[in-house]
Amino acid sequence: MTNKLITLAQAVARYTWDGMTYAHGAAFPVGADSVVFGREMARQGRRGLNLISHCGSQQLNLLAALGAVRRVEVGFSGLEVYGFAKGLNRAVVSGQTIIEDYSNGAMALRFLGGALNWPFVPATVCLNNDQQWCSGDHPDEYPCARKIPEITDPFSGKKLGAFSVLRPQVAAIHVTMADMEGNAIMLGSEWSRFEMARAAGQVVLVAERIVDQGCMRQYPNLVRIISEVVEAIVYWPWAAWPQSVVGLYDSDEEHMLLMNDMLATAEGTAQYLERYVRAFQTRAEFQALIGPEKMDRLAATATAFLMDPYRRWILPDDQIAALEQEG
Amino acid sequence: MTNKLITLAQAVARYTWDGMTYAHGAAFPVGADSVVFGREMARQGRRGLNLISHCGSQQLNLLAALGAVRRVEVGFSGLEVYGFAKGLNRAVVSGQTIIEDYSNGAMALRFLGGALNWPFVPATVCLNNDQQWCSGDHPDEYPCARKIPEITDPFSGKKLGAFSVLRPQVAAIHVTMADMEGNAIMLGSEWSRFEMARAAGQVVLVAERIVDQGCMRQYPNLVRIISEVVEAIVYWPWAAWPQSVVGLYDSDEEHMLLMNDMLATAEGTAQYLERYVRAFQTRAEFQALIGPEKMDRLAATATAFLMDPYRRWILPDDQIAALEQEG
Amino acid sequence: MDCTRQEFMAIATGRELKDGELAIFGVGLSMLAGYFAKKNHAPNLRAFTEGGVFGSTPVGGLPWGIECTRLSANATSFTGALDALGFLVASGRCDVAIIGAAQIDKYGNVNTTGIWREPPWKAGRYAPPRVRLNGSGGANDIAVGAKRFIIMAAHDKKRFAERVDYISSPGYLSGGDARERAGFIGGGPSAIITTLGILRPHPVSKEFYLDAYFPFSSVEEIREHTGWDLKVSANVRVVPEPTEQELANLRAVDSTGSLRKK
Amino acid sequence: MDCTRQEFMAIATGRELKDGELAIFGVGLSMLAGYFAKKNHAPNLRAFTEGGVFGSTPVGGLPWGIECTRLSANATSFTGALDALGFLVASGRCDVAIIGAAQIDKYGNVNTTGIWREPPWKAGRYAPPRVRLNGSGGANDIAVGAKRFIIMAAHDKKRFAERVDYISSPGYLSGGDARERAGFIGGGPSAIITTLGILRPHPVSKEFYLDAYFPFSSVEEIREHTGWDLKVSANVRVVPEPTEQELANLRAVDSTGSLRKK
Repeated sequence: MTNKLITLAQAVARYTWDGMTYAHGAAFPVGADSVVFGREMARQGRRGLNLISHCGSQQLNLLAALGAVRRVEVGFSGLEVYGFAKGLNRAVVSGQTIIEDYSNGAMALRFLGGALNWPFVPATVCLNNDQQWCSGDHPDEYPCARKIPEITDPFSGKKLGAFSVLRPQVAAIHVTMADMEGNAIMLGSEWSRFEMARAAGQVVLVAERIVDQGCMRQYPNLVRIISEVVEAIVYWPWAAWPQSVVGLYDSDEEHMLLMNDMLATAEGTAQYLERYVRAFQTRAEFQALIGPEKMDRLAATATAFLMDPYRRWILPDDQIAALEQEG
Repeated sequence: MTNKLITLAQAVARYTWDGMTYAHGAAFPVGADSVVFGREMARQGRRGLNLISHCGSQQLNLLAALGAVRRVEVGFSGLEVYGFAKGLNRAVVSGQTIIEDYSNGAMALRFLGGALNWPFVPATVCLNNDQQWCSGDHPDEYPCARKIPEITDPFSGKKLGAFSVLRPQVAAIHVTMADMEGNAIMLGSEWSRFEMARAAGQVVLVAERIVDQGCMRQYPNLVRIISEVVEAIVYWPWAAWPQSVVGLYDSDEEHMLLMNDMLATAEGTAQYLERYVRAFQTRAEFQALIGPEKMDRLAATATAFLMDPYRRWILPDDQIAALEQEG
Repeated sequence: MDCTRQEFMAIATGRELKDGELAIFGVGLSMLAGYFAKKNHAPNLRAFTEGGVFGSTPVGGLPWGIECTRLSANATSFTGALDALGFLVASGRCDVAIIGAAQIDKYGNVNTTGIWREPPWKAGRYAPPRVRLNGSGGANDIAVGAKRFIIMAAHDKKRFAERVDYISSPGYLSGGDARERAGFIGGGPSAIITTLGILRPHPVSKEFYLDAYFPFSSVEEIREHTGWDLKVSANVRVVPEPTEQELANLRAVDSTGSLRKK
Repeated sequence: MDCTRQEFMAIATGRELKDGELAIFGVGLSMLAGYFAKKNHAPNLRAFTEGGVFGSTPVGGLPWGIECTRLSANATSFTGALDALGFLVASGRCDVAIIGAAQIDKYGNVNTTGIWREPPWKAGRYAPPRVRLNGSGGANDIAVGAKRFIIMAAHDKKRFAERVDYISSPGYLSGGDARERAGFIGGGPSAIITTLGILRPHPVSKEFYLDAYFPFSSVEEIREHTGWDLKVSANVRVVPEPTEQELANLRAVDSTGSLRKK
């Protein structure tokens, strides 16, 4: 069995670069996104990124606040009950980050089209309104005819639109559990991670738990991301923090607000970088930032029972650390 | 909680009619198809059916052998290691049944398009060959330009094709387990049942087991068919017989061959109708046709362990019978 | 009755939903309004969110997101965005939906994307906004596809504009048959429920008029807080107060009291 | 060596697969050839079938179907047709595939649909066939999308035709750059492995020529059993006999001995 476990720092060094097209995001703006991967990209100083954020999350918020995002395609860009994404919005309003708006459904369909390698996806939404007419890439054309061009149904002669498809160079996908080959289980809404995993050129998993492959063989219908499309796996509990992960931990309200407030200014962002990005390298250092008391509280999620069937296959940290050394 | 359990005879009486467009099929030509539903359609004498068979199976074979199929759209129409579907092929060769050929991938995409209510689906397969050029609906046009017409990608100007979408009036979908509301779990390849369940106007489930809803709440990520789109549920163990169901029983080689051989002629088909369709009305009568010794043997499948996590939620037959009375 | 304006709005919104309907709820308050309806008078409402969370009722208060842990503790199914927004909503299958709005115009067009000094339709150019909002999220899919949808918004003059800066989610576009000509499969907004009252679209012109006002408000107050010359129904009525049971059911869903604040 | 022609063919086919490749196998014998390769020399072959069965090895003998219980006893993932045939194959992502053929022509076009008295291309009309076969199944998706694919067929004159009655799964169409002009993303058939030998396409004309023959066959026998004037490589060679280990590994996969029959 191929062992694809590598460290977070290795994964970011190997699979990200300045100016790349990078996809991330998961079930909801405050949910199971690979946030820690974005922290490491920030630590390694990636710039000029083209993000495909589905949806927006603190990862997008952080990278945009740092001025590292040249362009982002997104459906929902905010943080839901935690308000607008202040770091992102600062970058958008200043013109530093180009934002290309679609609906959430359109983003899902565009991943589907990328996964199928279609040249375009039929569009029945985002039409006849400003998502069609306004293009961040072509701001001087209004209404823009190039972003979602018109096509004709060859059967009925009716008009509809066409979306361009999404084929990110790399996607960092958060999963609840993975085996060391890269077969992965997501609990909770899979959002568009199934399609994203097939649309991306390369997939890096960010896994909260590493399990023995016996788990996958008992529950193969749960394995929606397959080792066949996975390049590398990063083991990182609390990877979505301060966001939440179904079955594992709730959203950290305090840090959600603190982080968003700090990212609202350049000074705050610099401080955030010091305190919550440069301040850790290991999983233990990262967890110390969250704090054991808070971890206990957040882990007491009402969804914890969803993990019960799988606990017996979870590998211990020392075994995973040994596998990382190999990988 | 809504109880959607009804009897097989009720389901066929209520949800099928002469001349309808009816979809069925599952993971593989000898797999988890709702075969017993087709037997009951045969018993109730449905005629002039427009089938969407994905893939072909003994259900298609039987209905076509009876002369009940006006037209069928299909990818793979055979029975794999059991050979060609002799009943279907007899109907096709005689011109009684129009067959419209696509690839298996195309059928999946056309269900996807139907589920999305798109007017067409982009086609990159089934092009420049006889699946595009030959249309059962327009036999005098060769090469046919209407079946998979040409369209142009508005971004690159390149040519590709367009598939019509599939929106069957009713689909009878085989599932491993369902709760009484219609939330359902399929073990093994879901093939296109996920998309089919959303493309169909009405969905009737044919379930091997009825489980308490607690099962779905423990494993919500396995529930790929949702009660929201289900009209009715038929409880029928061995519903796919003589085909197989992952986790429950293997393919019945002897009956697969016997059935196919009998369907090869009109006389054999009439005999088959007597012996294996009209000969049962209840689940017990049906199981008597298979026989307890054979049932034991087939149920000793190497995949049986896949059912282990769910056994505790399986409802007993008497409780289900009571629910059927209500439904 | 001791009930906040937000609670009144949520209850008035919930009353628009009927038992047995297939319904999708957007972010924040609209979710509370929707799940209130399911708890109160529509037990067979087939409710879901845009991440494909089915069969659930929020626990522990206002969900943090459209499919967060508070919504995921008692689901019967988790699928994904393609299923929820594509197969069930954009397809035209969904009966009813609830969405929010940052800015809204007299034809029920919704802006949740940004506020401009000079909006794109006026400038003929898409410059960065003065204030960036959240984007449409799934609301555009809902506005296009749902058989009908209900818009919830705090009622003030800045929000209720003659014309929105940016149409994120279409209502009736320029009114009349403009939506029909656009070919959208869904029927459009059936009501705007505000913190002051209820607006509904004229059957022909599709301009929203005042249909009813909350007991603590008035026609005058509402007209004053609306950015266009709001027409008033000849039969304008007072919205019935929430019953005790309605309020109890709402508060059972909103267990952290997010609607009781302010 | 005590080995049937079918076994020889399966081993010769399996040898075409390399370790680490992403590979999809069609129905019947091609699956045995593919899983033989994984067992024998390509342990990291990432093999799947068109129903989205990943990570498995058949148990109990020749699978009854492309994803039956014999294939499903030890899978790491089950998805579906859209994933396997759409996302992984038609997209151009899959490295290699194996398919079967009922009829095949000199440009590697495959017919698995039907046999006509007068085929459609000749009649200018699509009449019912004289013999209905199985349809293309997933083989068309594979033939269009896989980077390369291998065709397995019993070698006889009726099957190896100048022109197939019906193209179910395209090879090089009319040869030369015809396939390229059709815009298919996959590279086309890289070999035809028969019960007598191995045919490969000419790099420019794309016409299949005889590259190698099995020890028990000969150039003459193969030309005689081919329905077109088969060209022969100047370096035509004999295919090495299966080793004992190869045969043992094949028989471990084909545990019911379906390839040993006849």
